[in-house]
Amino acid sequence: MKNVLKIALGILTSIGGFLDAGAIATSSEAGARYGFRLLWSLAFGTLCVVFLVEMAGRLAAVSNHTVADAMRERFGWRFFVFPLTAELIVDLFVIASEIGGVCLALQFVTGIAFRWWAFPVALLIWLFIWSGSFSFVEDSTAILGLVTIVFVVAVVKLHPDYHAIGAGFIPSMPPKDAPSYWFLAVSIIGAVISPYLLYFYSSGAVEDKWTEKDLNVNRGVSVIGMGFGSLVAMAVLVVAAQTLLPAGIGSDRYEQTPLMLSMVLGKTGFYLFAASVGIACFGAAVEASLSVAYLTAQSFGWTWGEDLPPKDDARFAMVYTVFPILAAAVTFSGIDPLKLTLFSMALTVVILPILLLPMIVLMNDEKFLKSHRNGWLSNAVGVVVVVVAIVLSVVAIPLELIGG
Amino acid sequence: MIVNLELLLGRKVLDVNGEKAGRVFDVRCEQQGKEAIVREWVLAAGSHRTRSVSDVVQFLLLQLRARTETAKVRVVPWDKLDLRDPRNPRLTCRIDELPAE
Amino acid sequence: MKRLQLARDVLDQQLIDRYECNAGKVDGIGLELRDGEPPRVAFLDMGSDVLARRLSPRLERWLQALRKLIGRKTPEPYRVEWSKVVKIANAVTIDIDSDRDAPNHVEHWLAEHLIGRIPGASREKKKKEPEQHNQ
Amino acid sequence: MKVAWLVLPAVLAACSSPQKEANEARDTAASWASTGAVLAREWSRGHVTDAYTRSTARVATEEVNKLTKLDARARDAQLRAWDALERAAEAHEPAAAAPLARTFAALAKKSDS
Repeated sequence: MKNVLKIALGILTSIGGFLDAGAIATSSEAGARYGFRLLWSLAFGTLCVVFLVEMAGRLAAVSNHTVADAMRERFGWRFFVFPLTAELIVDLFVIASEIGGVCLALQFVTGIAFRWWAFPVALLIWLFIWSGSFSFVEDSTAILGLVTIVFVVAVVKLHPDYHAIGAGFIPSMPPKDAPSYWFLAVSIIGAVISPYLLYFYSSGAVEDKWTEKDLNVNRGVSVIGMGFGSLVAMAVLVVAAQTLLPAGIGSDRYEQTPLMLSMVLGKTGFYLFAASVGIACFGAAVEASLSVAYLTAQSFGWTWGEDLPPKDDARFAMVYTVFPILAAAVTFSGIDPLKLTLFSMALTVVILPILLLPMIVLMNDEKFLKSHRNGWLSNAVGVVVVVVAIVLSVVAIPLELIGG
Repeated sequence: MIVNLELLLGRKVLDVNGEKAGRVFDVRCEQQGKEAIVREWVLAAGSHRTRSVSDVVQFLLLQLRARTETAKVRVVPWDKLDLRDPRNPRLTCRIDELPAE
Repeated sequence: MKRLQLARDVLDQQLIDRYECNAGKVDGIGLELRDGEPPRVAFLDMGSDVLARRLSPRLERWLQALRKLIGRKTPEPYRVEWSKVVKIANAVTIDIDSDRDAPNHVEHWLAEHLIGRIPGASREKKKKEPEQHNQ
Repeated sequence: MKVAWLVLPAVLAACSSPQKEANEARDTAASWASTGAVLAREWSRGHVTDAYTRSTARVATEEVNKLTKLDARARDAQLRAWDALERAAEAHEPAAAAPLARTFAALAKKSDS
């Protein structure tokens, strides 16, 4: 019974963690421009992230090490400094784009230009982390995140052609404009595989004192939870394909996207869209900020813990105080949030190999995983993920120049 | 004289004839009471320095192999490595004089 | 007699002090070479200088120059004698009081001058009830 | 690797031919005109707020202004429509939206053909 409860909570968490500015932006753009055609890349990204999250949780449960701890220990500082720096830079842009998402949701409702919201939102993010415990952060973002189910409701109301949707899961050549199609496919995968999630998830598992007994919970959370988060992202894509595409609205700016729900659900749809984007991005910003603090503290061996009073882990608290402010400055600079989001997703893809390759090596290390090392399936998926990540990171930059 | 292990790791090691013996990969010690005594230096054929992308990949491959039986490591007894110049460690014997592992 | 592999088992491991508090990472290890005797492990090094040196000597010089510029005296890397090492397992346990001895001055400075002054900094957070441990 | 550096500028050059740029500008203009049509309709039905309509009109003006490769008349026509929508939203007159929706729809159709 306790396990069921744990899984339920974990699933809620992953909804909060999965759906963020990147997933919403890329899914709606994919739907608006290419119909159901890019569903396969969402599905592929989901498959990868399910396996990766499961690995991060298993590592934490068995070895009592977070991903960051284990990486530095196993590969040494001289190697670890690369993924560390890469991740911190990417996280800055990811948090900036999440803050941008929240700001835009506020702009939709109030009409006040998004950049003026950047610092108030950063303050709110900080306040949330500052005063909440880990389970508070986890549970509240999760429960609020349930509002995103509105996209699934919209899909049901739209009565889409489910055969056509099914066909979208088979990769196909684009009808036009191949570079932007592939660039979008790359961005979707980058949006779905958020590396900060791995650091966050494994730190949470250590903070919650997971043991080998929790391995089943871990499996359940990663499969059902990530699957559920992905379902919502797919719903966003389907709704966009059913509303924006036939209306001829390409999604060039975030401002065009709320129409996709108002066209289906009227005024409620408009407000629920704003709420969904605002809450999902807020949750993601909180998790990413916290994840940066975890990563830094664990890299240098500082005391860390979201459950400790901030005074007891001052350096850890300092990181999650400073980072959202820096990110808010990026948002405030006035870069179009959609461009910022797509840019940070592409950047994520570029650094994926350097994060994932060591992860797969780690998962095969007896010292950490004892008898719970990766099986052939996990390793096969892991190798595929790494190879795809390398290919993607090589093509992402030229694609951005041509198609983005 | 003090040698920093973290700086020694990855250094190229030559034998008396100037032939490449590998790179410093690890140090085996024995804990005796409150003291830890170095017994053997472990050399590996790959690179432990990570400077470029290809180094990173090579390094990861080495890490993968290092835990398996096929890892190509050379074990050097503590007195067979001359560390007076820690940047250029040298064997005091020929490679083929090293005891087989 | 316990066998140890320094790079694998000690270097870059988490340090824990005698009160089970995190006290940094093992950033460096000093080996003492002795005439006619096998080398022995002398100390563990900690601190940003050591980390910078591992990347490149130039970076270490820059870091020290930067420190001089802000007017702070360059601290030697913080050293723990090997004899203080109590246990090597999941982490390296050392018999020091990190609050008093370890290079945690940044932590303390922050706690006193910045973080500690923000309202709510020392408030206990409500934790989830531990499930198995209290029975 | 070296081949890639030679090919890349060629590919980029191919992408930015004037013909293609004009096509792209037309596509974007059509997308914004369609956005205007739907937005005006949604707003007149009370599905979206005045504030949202106003800020979207502003963004649209900004974006359409950037389309220098677009036929000047088509661009001005669309800019006028957005301006009208923005002012109507400011004055809170959703009644003005229905004809604007038709204007936008016509613009969208024209740039499609």
